[in-house]
Amino acid sequence: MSDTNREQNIQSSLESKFSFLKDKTKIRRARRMFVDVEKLSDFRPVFDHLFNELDFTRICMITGLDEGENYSFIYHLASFNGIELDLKTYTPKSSPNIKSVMNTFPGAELYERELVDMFGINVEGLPEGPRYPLPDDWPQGQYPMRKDWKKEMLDGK
Amino acid sequence: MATVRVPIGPQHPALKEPEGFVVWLDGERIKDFGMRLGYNHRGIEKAAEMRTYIQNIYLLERVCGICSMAHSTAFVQAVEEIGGVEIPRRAKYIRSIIGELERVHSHLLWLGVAGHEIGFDTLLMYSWRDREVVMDLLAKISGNRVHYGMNTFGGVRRDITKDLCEDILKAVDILEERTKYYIKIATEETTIRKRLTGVGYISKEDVIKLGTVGPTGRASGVAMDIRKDDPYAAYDEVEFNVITATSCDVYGRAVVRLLELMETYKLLRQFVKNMPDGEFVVRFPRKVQAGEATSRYEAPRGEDVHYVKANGTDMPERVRLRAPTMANLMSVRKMLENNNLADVPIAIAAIDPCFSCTDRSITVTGNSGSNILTWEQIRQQGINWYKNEMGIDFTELNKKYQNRGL
Amino acid sequence: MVMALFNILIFPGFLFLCIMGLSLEYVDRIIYARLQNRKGPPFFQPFADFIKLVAKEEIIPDCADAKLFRFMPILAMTAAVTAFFYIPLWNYSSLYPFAGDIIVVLYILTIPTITFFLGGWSSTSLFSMIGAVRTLTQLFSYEVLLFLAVLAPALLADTWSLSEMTVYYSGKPYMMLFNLIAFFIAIVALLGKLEKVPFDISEAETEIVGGTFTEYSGRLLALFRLAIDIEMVVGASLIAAVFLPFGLGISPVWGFMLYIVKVLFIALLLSEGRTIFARLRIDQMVSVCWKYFAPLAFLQILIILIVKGVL
Amino acid sequence: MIRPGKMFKEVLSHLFKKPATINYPAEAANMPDKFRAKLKFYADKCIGCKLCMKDCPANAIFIEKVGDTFEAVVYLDRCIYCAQCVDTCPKKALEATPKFELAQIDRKKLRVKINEK
Repeated sequence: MSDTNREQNIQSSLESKFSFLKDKTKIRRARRMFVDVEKLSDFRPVFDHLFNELDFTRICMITGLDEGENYSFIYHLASFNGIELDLKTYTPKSSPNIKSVMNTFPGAELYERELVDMFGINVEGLPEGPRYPLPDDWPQGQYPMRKDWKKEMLDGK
Repeated sequence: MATVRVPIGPQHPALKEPEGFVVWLDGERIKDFGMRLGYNHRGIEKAAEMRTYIQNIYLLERVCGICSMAHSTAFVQAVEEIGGVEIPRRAKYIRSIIGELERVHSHLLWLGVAGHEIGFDTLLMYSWRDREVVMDLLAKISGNRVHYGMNTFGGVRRDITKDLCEDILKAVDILEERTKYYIKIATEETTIRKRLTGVGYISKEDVIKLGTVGPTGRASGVAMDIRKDDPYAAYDEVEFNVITATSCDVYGRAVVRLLELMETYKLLRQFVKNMPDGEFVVRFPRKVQAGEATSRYEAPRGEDVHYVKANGTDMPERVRLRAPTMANLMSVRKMLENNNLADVPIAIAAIDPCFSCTDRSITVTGNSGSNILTWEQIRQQGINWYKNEMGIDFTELNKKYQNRGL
Repeated sequence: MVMALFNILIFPGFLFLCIMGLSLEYVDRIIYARLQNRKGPPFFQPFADFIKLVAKEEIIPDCADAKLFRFMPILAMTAAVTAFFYIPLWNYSSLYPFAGDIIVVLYILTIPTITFFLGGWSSTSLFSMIGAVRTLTQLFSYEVLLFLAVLAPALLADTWSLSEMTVYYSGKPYMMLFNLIAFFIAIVALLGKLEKVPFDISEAETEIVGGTFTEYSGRLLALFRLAIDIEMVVGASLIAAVFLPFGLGISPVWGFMLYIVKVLFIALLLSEGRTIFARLRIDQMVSVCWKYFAPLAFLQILIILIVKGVL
Repeated sequence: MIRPGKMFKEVLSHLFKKPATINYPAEAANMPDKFRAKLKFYADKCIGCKLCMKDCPANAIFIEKVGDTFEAVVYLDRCIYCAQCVDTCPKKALEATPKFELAQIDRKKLRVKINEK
């Protein structure tokens, strides 16, 4: 396809810079890209590269997913030329820790707070503040977007 | 005067939906601003995982009353992308027409609310009266005034016939004339200008840094419009301009919205004129093959993002959505710096907030089924909350009132 | 004695004022609604609202000064009613005229505003206190305007008595034309006094909930609202007496009708005023009043002085 | 030209115009023909496939077998009036009508049996 030139440039830029991204970058369709970063430690360099060099200067949202052994996160990045890139990374369920991206993009605060409340992810570097979106008297240790959560658990069953 | 903490919300006449804002005041000046969100948390993302795709259209349509077409279209687009189904061109045009009519009604609604927030109720009454024109039209086309229910997988549920096209053009003529009048009022009435100019300033750099979207971002000079950048439905086949302003304040946002209405009328005329004949819906399987897709939509308030992950069954594995207000809320703190208390309502209203859209997820009922609290239980809950959170004990006061039989 | 009591309590005193006030509220509301292309309330709406409020429980905040809190609505109403006795309505003379009653009327008309402040302040609620401070700030901007506006015709008539002033102007109604600027300023000041848009800053519901009256409920709120309605009648009557002094002293019935028409005309102006403006911010209001209206008022007085010198 | 009171003329002209609002419960409000409100059910067309029950987003409709024919029970308080059941029904046994004034004080009355011959 000829109309995916921009996407191909981004793909080649990513793959030449990061060797571990070979075959992990996909062009779904025009203006939709997908990048899979398997190791959490590799996430930050890729993110910074996308943010600073390739003009993906906005996080549309952060999706948390409960996928078997891992929690995975999709950072939906957007640039001002209309390309949307899903940057996926993983953290093991045994120690769900990620680092905040707020120092780069302050607008991500609410999305990260949502990960804390809904998935019980420990987000390092997130400033203290009111919780979002669950109520203040929500029982501790219950994270509703996890797949093993049932609403009966609210009654302590 | 010492710093005073003024709560604005969760229940406050300025807010149409519950959301807790707090401002710290020095006289009438705002020193600091805080917010507590989540009062409208309805568990939609979790609920979407437990429903079939067809049920989810209507669930996600109800994320927001005003942007109902935006949310359902974004969801349907994502699912269609996973399913690999190309919808007929006529369906694309119908979706675009409803989406633009929705923008007209949303922007006119905003104009009225903005008028009300600055104490100009006449503007509210007039713009809402004119909004009825488009509401009646939507009721006629779709069968409902707000939740249109037009979308289904593979197309739309109802056709727009020749007669309805005539009605649309007629309504557009009326509305265009009225919008011109409102543009004149908003830009030339001294009291409105006085209340709007310089209020809620946010620079272009901050807009980019905080990820502000929609008319709020465009009023600060960021020309970002999903309809142009990432065209969906039939937007790649029509001509229109992205309206921006450089004043970065509430006045700019008002002007951007009003001028956007003029672009919308232009778009509607093109859509009606170019609408192709043919099918308006194609068959779509009940079960969607595994896959994932992200879909973006330019709702009246800004960019609306949906992410859907399918696992091959008739229910989605994960639905994630972000309403424009959530992206815009982060900028409110910046906007209110060095403003007056009197500017809080209009500055918040200027992002066209829709808190219900913002919050979404989690169960309403705890104790397996409906949960009806007695008056006494509610009171007790309030007392406990104040004791734990604020350190104020109302137990004695409560006893006193109970003794008085209240 | 009986006649005096009748005058004070029933006609044209307290009872008449109550009915007149509520009716005028209806007129104001229906004009407001029609200007906004709405149907508006039925004629009994203000009465129904009043009765409903009287029937409701009154809640006094625990931290509030209960005595002051209860006393303020009554004081507000008393002050408004008292001022009415010194205003000539359809005769050349008011009920109890004396030299210098203009000053007394203007002074007494300030009292309701002070009671709003004290009532709001004593209720210790946050919104009330902000509203109370705003009320007082507002007072300093419109009160001077009202004084200056009434001063101009008084200077021209060379008297400090309202009754003597009406006699003077009835003799030479054309002299009124020199006071048009003052009439305009008086309407603006009255809008401020009645706390209506664009000067409803102290009870701006979208900013500070109910402003000064946030904590008031039941009977006390009903009295306050009645006091504002009466203040509207008194203010309109004052403006009618000072600026529209024609057709006085004809037969009582026709005089009364003419008086009502004058009051309705001023009510129409007030409604129109609050229809076409957005609410100003408190700093904007002070600056508008002092930068534009105060110089205008002084210009008016200058004109009067010149006219007096020439004549 | 920027000046205060820009709406003066427009507003004053409305003083003698007919109001845009209607006195609702006293005067009837009409909805267009294709409005989606209360459902109609044709029992003789129903084949009892219960697809409408499956697709209903709000669990508001139930098809019950009564003798030889079918009967639709609709919870008007749950129904979100999307009319998906009308679209789903393979035999066109359901139909949406523009009758929208369905409020009741007693919640039990909101469970209605619809059976039209």
